[in-house]
Amino acid sequence: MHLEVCHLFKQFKTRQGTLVALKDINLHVETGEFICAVGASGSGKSTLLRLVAGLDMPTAGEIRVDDVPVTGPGPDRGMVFQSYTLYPWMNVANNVGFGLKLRGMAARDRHQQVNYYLDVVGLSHCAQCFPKELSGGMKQRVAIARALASQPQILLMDEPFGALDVQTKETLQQFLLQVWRRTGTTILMITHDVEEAVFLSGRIYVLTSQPGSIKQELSIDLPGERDYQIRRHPRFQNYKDEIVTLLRQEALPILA
Amino acid sequence: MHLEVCHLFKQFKTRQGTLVALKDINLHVETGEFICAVGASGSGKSTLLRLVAGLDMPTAGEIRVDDVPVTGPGPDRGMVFQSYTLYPWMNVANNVGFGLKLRGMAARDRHQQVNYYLDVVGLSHCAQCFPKELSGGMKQRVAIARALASQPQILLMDEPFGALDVQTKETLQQFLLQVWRRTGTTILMITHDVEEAVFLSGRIYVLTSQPGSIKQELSIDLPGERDYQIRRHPRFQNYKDEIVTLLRQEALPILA
Amino acid sequence: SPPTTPTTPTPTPTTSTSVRIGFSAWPGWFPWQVAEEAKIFAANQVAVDLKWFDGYLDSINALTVGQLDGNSQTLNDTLSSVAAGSDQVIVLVNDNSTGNDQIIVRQGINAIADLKGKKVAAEEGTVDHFLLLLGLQKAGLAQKDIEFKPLETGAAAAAFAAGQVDAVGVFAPFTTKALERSGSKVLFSSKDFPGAISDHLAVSRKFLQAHPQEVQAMVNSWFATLDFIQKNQPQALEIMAKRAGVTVAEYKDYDAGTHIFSVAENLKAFEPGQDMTALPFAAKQISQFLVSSGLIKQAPDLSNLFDPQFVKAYAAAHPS
Amino acid sequence: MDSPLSNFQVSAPDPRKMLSPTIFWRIADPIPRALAWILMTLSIVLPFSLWWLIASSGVVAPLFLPSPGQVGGALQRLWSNGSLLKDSTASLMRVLCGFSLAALISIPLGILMGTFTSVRSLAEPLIGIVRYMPAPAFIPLLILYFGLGETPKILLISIGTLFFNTLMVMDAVKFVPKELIETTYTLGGRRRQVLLQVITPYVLPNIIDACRVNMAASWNLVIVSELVAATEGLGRRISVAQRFLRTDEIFAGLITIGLIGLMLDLLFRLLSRVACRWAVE
Amino acid sequence: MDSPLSNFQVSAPDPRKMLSPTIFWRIADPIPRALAWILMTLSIVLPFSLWWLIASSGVVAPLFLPSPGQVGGALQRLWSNGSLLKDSTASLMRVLCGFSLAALISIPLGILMGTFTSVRSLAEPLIGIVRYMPAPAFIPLLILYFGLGETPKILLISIGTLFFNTLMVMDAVKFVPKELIETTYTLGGRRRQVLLQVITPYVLPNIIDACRVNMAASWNLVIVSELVAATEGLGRRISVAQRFLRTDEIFAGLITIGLIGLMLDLLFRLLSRVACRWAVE
Ligand SMILES: Nc1ncnc2c1ncn2[C@@H]1O[C@H](COP(=O)(O)OP(=O)(O)OP(=O)(O)O)[C@@H](O)[C@H]1O
Ligand SMILES: Nc1ncnc2c1ncn2[C@@H]1O[C@H](COP(=O)(O)OP(=O)(O)OP(=O)(O)O)[C@@H](O)[C@H]1O
Ligand SMILES: [Mg+2]
Ligand SMILES: [Mg+2]
Repeated sequence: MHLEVCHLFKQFKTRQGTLVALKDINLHVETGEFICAVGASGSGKSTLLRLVAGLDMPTAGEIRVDDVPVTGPGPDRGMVFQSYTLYPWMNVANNVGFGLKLRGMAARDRHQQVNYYLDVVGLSHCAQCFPKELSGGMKQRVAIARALASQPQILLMDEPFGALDVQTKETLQQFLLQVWRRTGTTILMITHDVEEAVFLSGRIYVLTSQPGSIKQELSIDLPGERDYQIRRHPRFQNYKDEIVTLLRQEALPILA
Repeated sequence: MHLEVCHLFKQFKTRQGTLVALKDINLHVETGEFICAVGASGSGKSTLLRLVAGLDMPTAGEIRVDDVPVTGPGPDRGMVFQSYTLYPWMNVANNVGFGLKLRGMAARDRHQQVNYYLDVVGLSHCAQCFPKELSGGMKQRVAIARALASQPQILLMDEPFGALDVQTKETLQQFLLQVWRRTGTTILMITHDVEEAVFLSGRIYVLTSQPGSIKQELSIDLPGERDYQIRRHPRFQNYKDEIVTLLRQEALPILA
Repeated sequence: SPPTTPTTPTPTPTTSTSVRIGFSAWPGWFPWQVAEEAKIFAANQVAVDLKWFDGYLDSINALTVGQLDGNSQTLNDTLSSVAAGSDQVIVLVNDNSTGNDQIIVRQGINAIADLKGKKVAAEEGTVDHFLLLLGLQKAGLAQKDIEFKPLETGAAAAAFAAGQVDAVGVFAPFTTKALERSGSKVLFSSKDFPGAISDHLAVSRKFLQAHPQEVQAMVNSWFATLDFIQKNQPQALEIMAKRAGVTVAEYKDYDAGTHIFSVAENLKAFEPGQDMTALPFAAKQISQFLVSSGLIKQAPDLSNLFDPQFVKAYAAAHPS
Repeated sequence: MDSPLSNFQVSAPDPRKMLSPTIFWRIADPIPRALAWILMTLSIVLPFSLWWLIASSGVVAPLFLPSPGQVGGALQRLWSNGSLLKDSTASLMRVLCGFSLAALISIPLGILMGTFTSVRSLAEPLIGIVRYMPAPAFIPLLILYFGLGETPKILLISIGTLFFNTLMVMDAVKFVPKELIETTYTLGGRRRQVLLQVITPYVLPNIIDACRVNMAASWNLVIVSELVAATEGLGRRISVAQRFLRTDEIFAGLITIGLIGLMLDLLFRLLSRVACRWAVE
Repeated sequence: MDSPLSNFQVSAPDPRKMLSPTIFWRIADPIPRALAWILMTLSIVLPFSLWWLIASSGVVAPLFLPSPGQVGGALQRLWSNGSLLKDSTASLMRVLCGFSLAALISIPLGILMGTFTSVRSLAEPLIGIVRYMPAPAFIPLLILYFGLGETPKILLISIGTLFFNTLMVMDAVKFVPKELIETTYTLGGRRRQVLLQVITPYVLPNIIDACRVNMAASWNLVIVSELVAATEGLGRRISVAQRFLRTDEIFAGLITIGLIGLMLDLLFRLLSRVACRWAVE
């Protein structure tokens, strides 16, 4: 798998005129990587991810997955939104298996695969629950299992933990790392939480605000296992500070 | 001002039976203090704040403000919710002055006071904007100005920055400290963000989960001005770790 | 010779109450419109609030519930209302239907007996329903022998014209519409049952007792109007045709089908007799019919239904 | 820091001036169940008593306002001679058929209009004009084209509900989260699958609710529709009763319709609860 | 870590199998403005052409389906003799009065029912039964109590819209965020102030929308109401035309009502946009 974004531009027509959301974005993701893009609110993170997912079309530039240009959404690029977006009328198992059903897999074959991914996210005991019976963290785990069950080439995540409380968020971050290691999925995630980005990813793209463009690319090199303790590691703190300083220059207008 | 919560219990009747949300809560807040209560999701934080605000009635126990028992909501206890809750049909100035209008203050007198608080929150230039034109951070500043304009004895805040992105959140935290110092308002805030609690408050109550009760009370003693740098201070980190460890014991069931 | 402006020499005090009179689409009642437009009510010193009803049914209801003081309606409707508990008095005969109520059939139906098993539409409980049943009875049939389709008169005519029913019972001017169906013809009409369908001015007893002068003035106006129409044919015809929503030529066709009663005919109709031309006899027959067909539960009290005093007073004042 | 607050005229609010507790006037809060039941009973008992009082006071003639006793008598009479059951069944069937037909068209149409802006553009202007046209005006045309049987009656009821229902279903589709649809795309869903397997089940609770509401609109046409050559039906019963001023039967018919309606309403609520257990209330 | 994924039968999805782009079948996405305008024009032009085609083909007798030309002629005739304007004004006034009366009752009642569970408990069971009762059935009672003037006609239209509108307004109140109400309490607001100064303005956009929708329901009663001793009005024009099978005038009346309705609809939308600029669309 090889995702490449080349000279990507995206403009929106609004009542106030044309808004340049993304300007000359270049990035790439390789098989098995865990990449984060961080940026302030309104820097075009979601727009970028939507373009990669094929949910929207770029104004200029190209996105290629294994050298095939992206022309629309497809199951090779799974997506997890912040807002969970489970199908409320399906139980957890059916939610997880829905992608397979859409592509015509027989119920019996689905069953096996669904169970595997329910096990991966630790929700086997909730297979029959409806989404409304789950907490936010559980919902997001179902959404992740559902995306993984389709075996995408790359998993796109748009601030997946943004709506969770701090404790749940940290638990899920660790959980996501586990899943990543266990399944070997390639992940491109966007977030405004710098700590999250540093904690999770091997490489980070920092975006500028309005228009969004890539300000800097950093490789995160941390020693040992990534667990809770790593956050107190000076190198972790340094990475965080570096990115925060970069973003601070962008975030200032908020208080203007 | 002296807020005192004594042996407070709160139960809810649900379909599954009686749910004990709060169990024997005792706490107090003195004039000019900035107090945080932290707890995992579902630990009854909001319930506690609603009881103090008089929006709900305790099952047992008492809440007293200056030795007067709380029997209902009143302008002496201002409230800021996570969801902004601005009046969408009023411009910013009218939102800020609405509490004064409700209590019969003449438009001319209101004007002066509204301007002062708009200045405090740095939104004088937006006086005529409608809420829908504001970003999340700006909305929350309006909500704070509105609560302050009524000159409450104590300001109650329920995860006021929970819906904001990390950058805006940090900016607003510093801003809130500024406002607190400038106006001398007493603040009782609840949050699940330990870092936020340590950064802002002079004293912290840590709540257990289900039923919510007070697990520990900590005084936060940090040197110098509280600004961005303080977060890297070892004592800050220690406070944070201590509370996180306390909460971790509570948060575990989430992954069960 | 009578004066050109129709007034009555009967000394009538100027009335203060305005009389609320209702009428609807029937050739025998269009003269009311002439009375109003030619200011004949004013000449007879009575203030009349003349109300036109698109739906005849509503005019009957309006009188019953006291929203009208008087209404032009058929005998069997008056009987139905009285049977339901409304206290009404018949003070004037407007006309008799002498052919304007018709049972119209499609091609291929040539005798009443042919109606057996056919779809026949009429407005339930109206004179045309009555006429239909009279016809059936004559041929030894009853309603159960046909497929009766209860429809509002206008809709019934339309349904027949559109070929949805085999026969229809309607009154003019809807007969014109029904006969537009090619091959259709009149099987029988009110002409075949003289006196069976008579139309009157019925007023509420309460109003009559409180305002006898006004009732008298109404009766006087009616006859004055008839005189006016006679003398100003073209003008009157135009007014009536416009009210009916048809052309003057079409309107003239209705003339033969409705016989407007003169003073003398009025006087005679109020007398007791042994055939349908006598109102008291006809009333008895019709109420029996209404009871036997289940439309009313109990025959109304007929003893106080007719009050010829106003017609008599007019006749006395106008010996011709 | 700069201007001390004491500059302002507002005296510190008196903490004693709290909002006093209340039970009856609670805003957006449930009231005790017992009170709710008492009030709901009153809701029926009060107007009934008022009616009974006025009727028995004799202020209004029984011809105009029959007493509850008389109406009860009429109900019993109509019941014992079987016509109440026959009429109710006839009207109910008509309304159900007419409404089902309307639902059969309006639900797919509404979903399509809500889903595709193109279909919406194509259908909305026409519907916007036609829905203002009074259904009773279509009677002559319906008779012309469909005769005097059940068809025109059923069609009339359909026309009267069709457009409303379409627009309500269309509005419901607007609330399907866009991200749910997009998630389906990224799971490999085609547009057709999104339409049938995502949007349609999502709006099911709203559809049931729209149907519940519009069922009442159908009943509003039962009188007018049964003017078309009906020989039985509650609407016809009422219009014949009007004709012969049997006020007691008018009332009996109205009450029967009201009760049937209430039952249908409860059935729809039940259906919604059973079929949409998953829905967050 | 344990089970390798290659165990499963699903071959890795073919990246080429992407959802193909589309313009017409875009789900929950706007379509180009030009296309929208074309479709909206088609929406009117297409049925019109179809009508014109069928009418001029002679398949259907003009009695059943007048040609657009004949209807245009009827419109022109009615316009030039002034009756179209007179009828339209009369009906419009009736509908507006009737609807305003219904709004005057239903808006406050709906707000109260939405706000206070107690008021809701008190009113809902009764409304639940009464709203199923067909408005036309009330005609005899209305004549009885209010005579033959404009009053019963206006009241009939009111009755037909009242309950629907009440329930829609009530539903709108449910969407007022509870925290907005509670914030008002903590600012010192009394319940009365919450009702008048918070809940009422908040639901204003929904009220305008409910009124817009229910205005159409009012027009549905214009024919029935004008059966009550009306001398002018579009409904009366249509019923007279029905009796005499003047299909061209029926169509002319229907089209006039449709166009007036469309204009009212647009006016309400404009009102909503002007009065509720603050509302998030
Ligand atoms: N469909 C659209 N039409 C017009 N403008 C849009 C659209 N989508 C996004 N924008 C604008 O593009 C810019 C980038 O938006 P985007 O949602 O990508 O930001 P983001 O980085 O995801 O922000 P957040 O952290 O708040 O989610 C914003 O200014 C936004 O207003
Ligand atoms: N009105 C209510 N009826 C029934 N149960 C309630 C009610 N309000 C709260 N609860 C329950 O009380 C417990 C505490 O809820 P509360 O909202 O106070 O938690 P919280 O600490 O604010 O959580 P969060 O961080 O998610 O906001 C939860 O289990 C919740 O389900
Ligand atoms: Mg985003
Ligand atoms: Mg909370």
